[in-house]
Amino acid sequence: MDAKEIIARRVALEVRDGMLVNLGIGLPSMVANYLTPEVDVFFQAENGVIGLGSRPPEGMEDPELTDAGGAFVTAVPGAASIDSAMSFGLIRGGHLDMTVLGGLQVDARGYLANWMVPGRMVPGMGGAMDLVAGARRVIVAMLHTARGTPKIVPECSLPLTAVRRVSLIVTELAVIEPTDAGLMLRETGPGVTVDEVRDATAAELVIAGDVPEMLLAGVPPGPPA
Amino acid sequence: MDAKEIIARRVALEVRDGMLVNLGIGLPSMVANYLTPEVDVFFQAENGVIGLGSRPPEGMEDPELTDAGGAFVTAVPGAASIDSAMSFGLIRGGHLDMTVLGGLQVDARGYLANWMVPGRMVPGMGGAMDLVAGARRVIVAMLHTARGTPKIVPECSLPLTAVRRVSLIVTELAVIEPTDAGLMLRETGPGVTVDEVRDATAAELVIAGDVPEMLLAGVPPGPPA
Amino acid sequence: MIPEGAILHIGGFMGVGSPHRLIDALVERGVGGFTVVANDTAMPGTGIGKMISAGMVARAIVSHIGLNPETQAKMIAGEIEVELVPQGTLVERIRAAGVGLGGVLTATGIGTLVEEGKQVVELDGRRYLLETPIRADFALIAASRADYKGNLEYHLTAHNFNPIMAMAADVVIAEPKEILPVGAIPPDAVKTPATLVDHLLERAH
Amino acid sequence: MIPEGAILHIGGFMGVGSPHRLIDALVERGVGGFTVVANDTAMPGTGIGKMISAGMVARAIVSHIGLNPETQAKMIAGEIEVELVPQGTLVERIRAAGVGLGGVLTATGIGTLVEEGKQVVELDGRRYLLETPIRADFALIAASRADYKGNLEYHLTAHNFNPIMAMAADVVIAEPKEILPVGAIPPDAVKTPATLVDHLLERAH
Repeated sequence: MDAKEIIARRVALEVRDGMLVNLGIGLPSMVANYLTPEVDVFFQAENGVIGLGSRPPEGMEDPELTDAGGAFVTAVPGAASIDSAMSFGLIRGGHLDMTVLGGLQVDARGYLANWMVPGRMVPGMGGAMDLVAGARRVIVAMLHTARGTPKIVPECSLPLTAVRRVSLIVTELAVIEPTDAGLMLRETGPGVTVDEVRDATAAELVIAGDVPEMLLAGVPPGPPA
Repeated sequence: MDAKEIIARRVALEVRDGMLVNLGIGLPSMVANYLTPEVDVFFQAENGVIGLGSRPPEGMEDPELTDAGGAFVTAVPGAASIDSAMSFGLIRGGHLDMTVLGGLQVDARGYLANWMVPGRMVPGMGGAMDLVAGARRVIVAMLHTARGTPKIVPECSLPLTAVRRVSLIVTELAVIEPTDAGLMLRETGPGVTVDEVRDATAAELVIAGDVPEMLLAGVPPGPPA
Repeated sequence: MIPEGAILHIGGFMGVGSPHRLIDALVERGVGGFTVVANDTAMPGTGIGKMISAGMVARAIVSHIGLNPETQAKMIAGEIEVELVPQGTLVERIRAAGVGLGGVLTATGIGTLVEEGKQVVELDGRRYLLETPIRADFALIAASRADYKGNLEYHLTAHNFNPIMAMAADVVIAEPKEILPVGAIPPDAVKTPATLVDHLLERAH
Repeated sequence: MIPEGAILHIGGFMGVGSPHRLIDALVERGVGGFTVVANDTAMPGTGIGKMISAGMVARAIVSHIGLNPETQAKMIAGEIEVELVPQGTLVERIRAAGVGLGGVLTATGIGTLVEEGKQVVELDGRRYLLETPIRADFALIAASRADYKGNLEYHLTAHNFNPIMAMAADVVIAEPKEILPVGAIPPDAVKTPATLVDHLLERAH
């Protein structure tokens, strides 16, 4: 199982019945593949649909039904079209139960940086600042390091996305919860030791008692979405 | 012709082709009866419809199609249902070309008071404050006096609806335009002299040259709406 | 479910588009002390007017009470506290609560009694009132059709405050005229997404 | 009709729901120096991306340019001034212009680069950015269907910024896929009332 699949499967366990969930493009979008069938959720794409479905079969694409990354999608029964004011009204207004985003850095305060690398890459924040400021739960789903460099750092050197503490950090090596007491190491990745997590993390980790290995959601019931 | 009909007919001449117009309940609503058929306008009812039509025939009422006074109405072809946020977005945002409202007092500054008489009658402002603050043109359609007491006064004694100068005051005795130079007497009512207007007005009137008698829109082409 | 003293958003304009069955049930149950946020208090015997008559409303935040003499009488007698808010400001304050804004700036009310006690912000030489969000514990709204997930449609002038209030309360109870199977309302026709609606109560026929 | 240097609201999200025929006509005509307000600059060869390639955009107020490397390159080269605005803030700023609000307070962007140069308002112990309206000279929007009066419908994720921009410009030009007789769109289906729309241009088939 590759690193991204581990992360997506672990995050999938955070999704609860009845939630409205926004998955960022890339790695976070893989989470939808690992939900258990009993979990009934609505996915939001911030460009304008609640009730995002899987990819359409080839030839069945609707050019006016896409996700926030511009990919063709379908809509589930009970879906709703929304404009950008309603979409971000839901996000900012606390109606979004969970957002899963990628990250460039997360720091000891639980602050996320994920929208620009000054002088090198300036994609813009898109909806990320609203999502981190407004969603009830903010989950950062990212690889633990970038080409060997830790992404969990004492203080973000990159511009922040928000000064709100994220709810949970899920990587292939660990599940970490930012708290008042610091970054709590809650779980380790499959076959990963606490020391290995520490070595790959630049910020200090708080470890209380035995740290269990992370559980992972099962394989998807159907073909991948 | 009674006083209210004179006022309604004179105000009807202010309505231009292509306008979006909001008529207050009572006297202002009579204006719709005197439009010439060539004038193509949309009437807004601020409770939620653009394209207000005439009263429905008996037995054809839709309990969910009413005007701001709660009376049953119809909708013209090309009408749109709107919620209160859109309705007042149009009003506040300058999309409403003209509003016609009743008045308790208008003063020399052109300020209107029309929403309460302290200690005696407190209906509330409803949409009046937004209408007066937001509409492109604000026309006050009212009887010149209340039981002999002038309603056009040096300074409103009643609580103001807005501190914005209204565009025009139309009564059965006169058409008066508030300007930087004061209340300009633009027209007199049918058979009314300038002195008669002055006698019925507590505020000072500015009179420049000959004051013409007001023109009035013709009789309605069909049965009254 | 709705406790004594709760803050309620109630949809409707002079009773049109009000959740009449929910209101009747509340009146029958008899708890009170509510703060009611609504466009108006309708007329005696209609919609919110029934709650006024029953003495269940301690405080009303509304734009208009002109057609309900009971509200005016109780206000003067000190039995109901009434906060009058311009209609356009009222709907934006409710929306602000729903969409997570800390407030909005409006020129409506500047220089009037509405300005009293409010923060004034000057911007590019213009003065605006800073109007703050109005959130409720419960939103009681009416709709024309719903599906079983809770997606809502509204009809003509029965929209009014309902779609906005559906965003601005902890618990949203919608009273549609009929409830349809999921999928029966096309995505483009949905005006309130199901995710906002907690409970559905079909209107009695 | 659209002069050099105009401020333009242009609907669309990565080109979906953009007024492609209007954009193509502008590119063909070749005037420029525009300030473009939009969610993003799409991709090279698509929608607003064509205007970027043609060098017609002097300033872009957008939330995202990540999929258009030309915008990034021109920004770094100083050929385009780019103001990045959080997407939810951008839509509320455009809405504020459309509905006549002087500004809105949002917590989005507090403590980030977005805060720079902006007024911060503290309310009940929380800090908010005061975000001001963004109005345009022209709004170029796409719709699914229109009637001849200009009432508009939108389809699925092609709504995005279009209905909001339709309120916030001096002149609104809508590009529907088809134009129907007046009355063909029921009142409850209208999302942009005709009164907001100045011109219609049917999309080429």
